[in-house]
Amino acid sequence: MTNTTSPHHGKALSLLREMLYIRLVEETMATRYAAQEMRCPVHLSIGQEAIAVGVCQALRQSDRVFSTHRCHAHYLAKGGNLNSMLAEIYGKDAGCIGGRGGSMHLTDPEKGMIVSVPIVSSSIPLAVGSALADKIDQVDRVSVTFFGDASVEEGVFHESANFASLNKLPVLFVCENNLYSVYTPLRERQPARPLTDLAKAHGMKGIAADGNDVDAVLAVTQEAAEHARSGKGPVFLVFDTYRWREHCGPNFDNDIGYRTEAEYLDWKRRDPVEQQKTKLVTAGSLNSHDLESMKSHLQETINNAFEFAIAAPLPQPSQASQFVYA
Amino acid sequence: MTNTTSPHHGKALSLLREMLYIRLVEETMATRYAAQEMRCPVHLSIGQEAIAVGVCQALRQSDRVFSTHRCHAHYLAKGGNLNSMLAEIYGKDAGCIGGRGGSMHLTDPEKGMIVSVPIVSSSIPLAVGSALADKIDQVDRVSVTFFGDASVEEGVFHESANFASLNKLPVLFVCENNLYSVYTPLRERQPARPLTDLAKAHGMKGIAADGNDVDAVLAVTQEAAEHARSGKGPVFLVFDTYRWREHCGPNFDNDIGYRTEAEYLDWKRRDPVEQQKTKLVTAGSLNSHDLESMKSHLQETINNAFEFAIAAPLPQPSQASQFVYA
Amino acid sequence: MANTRIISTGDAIRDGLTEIACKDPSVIFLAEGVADPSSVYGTIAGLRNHIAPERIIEMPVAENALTGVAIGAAMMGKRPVLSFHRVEFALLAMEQIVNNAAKTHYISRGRHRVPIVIRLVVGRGWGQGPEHSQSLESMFALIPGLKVLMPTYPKDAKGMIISAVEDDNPVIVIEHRWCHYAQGVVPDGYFTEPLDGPRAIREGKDLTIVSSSYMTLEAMRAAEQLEKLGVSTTVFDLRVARPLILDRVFASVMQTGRLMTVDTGFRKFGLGAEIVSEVTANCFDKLKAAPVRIGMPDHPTPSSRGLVPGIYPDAIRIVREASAGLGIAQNKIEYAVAELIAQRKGLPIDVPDPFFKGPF
Amino acid sequence: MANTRIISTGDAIRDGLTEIACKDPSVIFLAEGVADPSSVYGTIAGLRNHIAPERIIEMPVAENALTGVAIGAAMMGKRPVLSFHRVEFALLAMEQIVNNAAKTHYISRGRHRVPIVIRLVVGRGWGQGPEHSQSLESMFALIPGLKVLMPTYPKDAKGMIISAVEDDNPVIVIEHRWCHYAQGVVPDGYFTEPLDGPRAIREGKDLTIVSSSYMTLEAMRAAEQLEKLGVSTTVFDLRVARPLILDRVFASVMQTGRLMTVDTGFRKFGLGAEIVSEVTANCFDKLKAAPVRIGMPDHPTPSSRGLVPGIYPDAIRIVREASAGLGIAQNKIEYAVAELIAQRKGLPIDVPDPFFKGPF
Ligand SMILES: Cc1ncc(C[n+]2csc(CCOP(=O)(O)OP(=O)(O)O)c2C)c(N)n1
Ligand SMILES: Cc1ncc(C[n+]2csc(CCOP(=O)(O)OP(=O)(O)O)c2C)c(N)n1
Ligand SMILES: [Mg+2]
Ligand SMILES: [Mg+2]
Repeated sequence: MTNTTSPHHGKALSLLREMLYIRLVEETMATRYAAQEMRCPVHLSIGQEAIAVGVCQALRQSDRVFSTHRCHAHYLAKGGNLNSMLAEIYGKDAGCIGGRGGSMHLTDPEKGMIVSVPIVSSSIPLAVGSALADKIDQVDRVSVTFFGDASVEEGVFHESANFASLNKLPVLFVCENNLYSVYTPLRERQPARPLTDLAKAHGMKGIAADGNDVDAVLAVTQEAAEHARSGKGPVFLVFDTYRWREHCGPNFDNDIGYRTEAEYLDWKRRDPVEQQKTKLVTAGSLNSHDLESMKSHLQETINNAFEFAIAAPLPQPSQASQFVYA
Repeated sequence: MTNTTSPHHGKALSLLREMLYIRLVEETMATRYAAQEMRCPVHLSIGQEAIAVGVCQALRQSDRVFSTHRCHAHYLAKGGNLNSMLAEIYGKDAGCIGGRGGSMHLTDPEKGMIVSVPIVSSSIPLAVGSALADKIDQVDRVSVTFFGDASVEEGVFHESANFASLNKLPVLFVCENNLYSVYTPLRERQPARPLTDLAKAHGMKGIAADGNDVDAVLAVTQEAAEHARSGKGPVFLVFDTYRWREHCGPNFDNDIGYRTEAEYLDWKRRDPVEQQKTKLVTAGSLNSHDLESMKSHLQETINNAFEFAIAAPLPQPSQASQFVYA
Repeated sequence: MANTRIISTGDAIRDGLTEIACKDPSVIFLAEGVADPSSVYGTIAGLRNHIAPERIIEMPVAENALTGVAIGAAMMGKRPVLSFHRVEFALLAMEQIVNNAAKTHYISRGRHRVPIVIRLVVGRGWGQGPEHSQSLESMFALIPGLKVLMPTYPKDAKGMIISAVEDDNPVIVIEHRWCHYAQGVVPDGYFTEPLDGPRAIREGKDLTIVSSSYMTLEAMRAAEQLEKLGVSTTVFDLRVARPLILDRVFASVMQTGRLMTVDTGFRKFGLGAEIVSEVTANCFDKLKAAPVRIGMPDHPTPSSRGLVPGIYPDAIRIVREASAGLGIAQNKIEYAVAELIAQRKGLPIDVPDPFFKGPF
Repeated sequence: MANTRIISTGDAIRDGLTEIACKDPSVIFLAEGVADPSSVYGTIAGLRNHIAPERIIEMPVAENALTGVAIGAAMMGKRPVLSFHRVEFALLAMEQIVNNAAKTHYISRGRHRVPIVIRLVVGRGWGQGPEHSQSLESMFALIPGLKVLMPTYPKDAKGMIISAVEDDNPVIVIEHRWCHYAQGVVPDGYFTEPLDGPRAIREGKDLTIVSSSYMTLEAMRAAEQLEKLGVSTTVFDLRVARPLILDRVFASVMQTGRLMTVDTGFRKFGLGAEIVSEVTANCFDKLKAAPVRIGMPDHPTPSSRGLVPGIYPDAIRIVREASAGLGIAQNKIEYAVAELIAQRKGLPIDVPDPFFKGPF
């Protein structure tokens, strides 16, 4: 991300900055989406930032991340280039994949953001395959697959988990449980039982933690990454959290009836960004002036990136037939 | 099966007779397979009979069974017609489906043997769909899906289990754990953990029992069927057992190296048929003369069925294009 | 006669499904978000006001098993309607579709039936990208035992969806998202349309076009312009890709001597390949020129509006390719093209056309 | 020049895989029973004697995930060879194949490559029945980004499988079980065959046949008899169904004016449909008759030997259909057919033919 970090800043501050950064990027997207220039579906992570940030901060740059339709936060947290991301979403040639995929396909291989796949659970086995390659080559890298609570309903999750566990592959299965699949609550899709029981079924270590507490996410991911890296096998991480806005698109949708304003407000009170802010302020390591300057710094970078993306040229139609075969 | 049962025979005796019947049918098949008249793959259940018999004896005729490539025992235990089965395997017009499927597709809908599907795990969701139909219609029927230990590796098993559990459907998931998938032992395909943990992952009742003890199988299936029938949801049953002969075909194959003769002999000592025999003899409810007469009765029926199948005419090629569309 | 209203194909499908659901209590519905505020683009909205809630079943994100569940229920007497938001999601369920749905009637020597309807929606526009835009009808049309429908117009769609549910076979219904917006006059109440193959929706003597789904709308626009160029065109709306019954197409090509097929899916190995081969086999002596196929190019469909021009076949392409072999003056062709461009009123490439409106 | 031996196509594939495995340490193998006593009909037997055991990976019965695992490993630099015992099992993996394998190179704008080989075996004979006998090559040929190979002869199969592993794209290799038995002269050691499309394996001037996989063996038998009837036939072994490069076929049909396609899969929507359409488009003026397609009939394949006569295309059918349009006396045709029947020496219909032997 932005290179404003000076060495004396603590981990806690950098966690806050990362989350704030992602928050501001997506809120700016939400504001600008109505201009109809980002002409692709967008799945925002607002409210869920602690998971992307906590997990990625526990990783090395050489570790690999595999994501889903809801990939903005993972991309940014793993160090993905913001200009390339926004240009991609604006359908521009300068996009990370030249406008071929749009918002659901963000990729920055150099930063270890290997691929995002918008078919539910489809990228899970890819992460396992990456880990298999590393295990064969005896590289001590960790491969991380992010997915939502609905993804564990797909058989391919189980098939992947079984294989990863059997072969003790260095994979972290990171389940962001935001309680919904589109408009359908978890209780209408899965029987009641702890999600970590899924790990047990596959003989795998499973850990649940508060997905809105970035410190908690960081801590358990460090433990899990250490476990996986040292050859003890994969870990299944469950983080409860909440998506603030609509499943796909920039708006709030608590009015349409599938969930309540009260539920939303309850989760909003546990805003991962605010919580981290409060922690830092209480500890005396952040004052409101620093915070404002951090914010405006970030917002400036972000605004510049939007201007870049908007000004960037569209790709040429002739490019559409390239790269079908290697 | 054969109608030689007189009312004073006890359940224990009828369990023995059923197992013996299946054993003798398949041993006769094994003997006759070399004649190259049964021109289709055959997957014998010799050594595993207690599960088919114990489960089916706990069911009503109106309950429904869904099976796999290894379906002979299920078909017979559910009351499927022997003549139709053998004619099917001999590829004859009188076969239960006129020679269209062969040994891996046995069907006798009137007896509740709904379908056998040779794609691993493919019939599991069909049983769940049957149970869904019954739940909608408020019929107190149980649908049973038999499958092997490898089937739980397929994602569709998990997807089916999740849905059945969520909707508390009256399904029995019956896992016949014979420790192998073709030549591959369980430990090379799945991590070590109790198979019943798979049930927990889906918030489902799970029970394990000795798959070579027909009384045990019967008892837990009765409990499970009662549970499912009364609307409490599906049950996952795990029965450990052992296939005596090769995966596909009539021969023994302990010499080819994927498993040991010692392992086989160990399981053979726990022959489900012999165990039941011993129980009855010890209890004084069976003597060797009755046993011999039971055997020869059964063998006679079986021989007649083979003669029927061998003598029956092949179907006409013109039939091959029928029943593509209803 | 029944009252009629002008509604969209999407609403017509919803009305059709509601009619048959009310008529036949064995009809059940399964979908992700089956009763949510969107209800599969509104195409299964409001069912709760008509039928018992047990018949409206939420499906976890588990396409393979839920297809199998629907097949199992169908074998046992239900008539499940399964709706997927995208064709792509059905790729997870191919084993159930190709084996259990398509073959159970056959293998069981007619003892079982699988009266299931599987609705698959083709995405287009607004940057759907390579994995939310595929139109894979020839994958399903390949499989004996399946029926494959591609409804286009509202009235036909309503009647066809009712017929699909009443059909005792597994029926794949491929609905193009942009057809959902097409408007037309639709009778109220219950009625069926036969699943009997291509229907001529315009008659002409110089050229036969067989187009399917959304491409029929483009073909009809093209036919109007071609008329002005002196080319009188028969347009068949394919409607049914399997079983593929082409007798009427043969009869037409016997007269026109010219065939063009226009697919929503890939040109290569698309529906057009089978149609062209059959027409060539049956009308060889009457063919004045080699049949022409139009379809999606041989690569995935990218997301950016900068990349898609030229990818999706449209009326302009149809006019150009159709007039190529007929010796029409280039300036006339350009005039027709200009008119087609004008009809779009400067609308971006990635949203449905305004010509969708108006009764058919 | 390298030494040669007469071996079967199955053994040639094993030898090819062993060669490339020894040469390139990034090659890894995944299969159900990858190192069991059978090792996918012996086609990957004995690898343990050549390469490290970590590169030979047992796969649980979980085709979808394991395909994805192989794709992920391929993206990260491995060259996985995934073997399925039947084409049908890949139906469970269609989502991974159609999306992640076929499109990742494209979507990533060339940043990722997916050099994976997926081997699928077509079953036939001994009552395989409807779900162990499907030859679904056109399902894969439909998808841009995939390559689809159908090797027939031992030498070609060895060279092609090596080329497939070395190719940087996802390659589907459809192997017919009966081709595994075909014998021929094969050079020892490492060599490659280009993946460049149909190859003429017999030249003639009256008729062009394009056949694939096992059907090429039947086509060659037919061509011999046709020669005796005065019909000189070019036979192309298709070899590569995608990318489908037909220039050589066009050139041949330009001379012969007649085309016949013979598929191992379904006739309807089969490879033949695309080939016929393209040939018609490119050779229209030279065609003397409508191209003829032969393939499996439009229904599932039953198990019983009583039901299959007439279902599988064979040399007899090819001779009959080829001579139909050529005014050959019926008694001559019957003589050729009788000779073909005699060649089978009364062998049952459900086991491979004796003509498999002999160097090609
Ligand atoms: C195989 C498949 N089925 C359905 C969809 C449609 N879909 C897109 S996102 C989504 C919800 C996924 O929910 P979850 O995994 O919890 O992720 P979240 O959106 O909550 O982050 C669904 C059903 C899809 N993309 N892929
Ligand atoms: C989807 C699929 N993959 C692979 C196969 C090949 N196959 C047939 S039986 C079998 C073994 C299944 O093992 P298990 O479920 O334990 O049943 P068992 O044969 O031991 O009774 C396999 C892998 C298949 N039929 N279907
Ligand atoms: Mg969610
Ligand atoms: Mg087993």
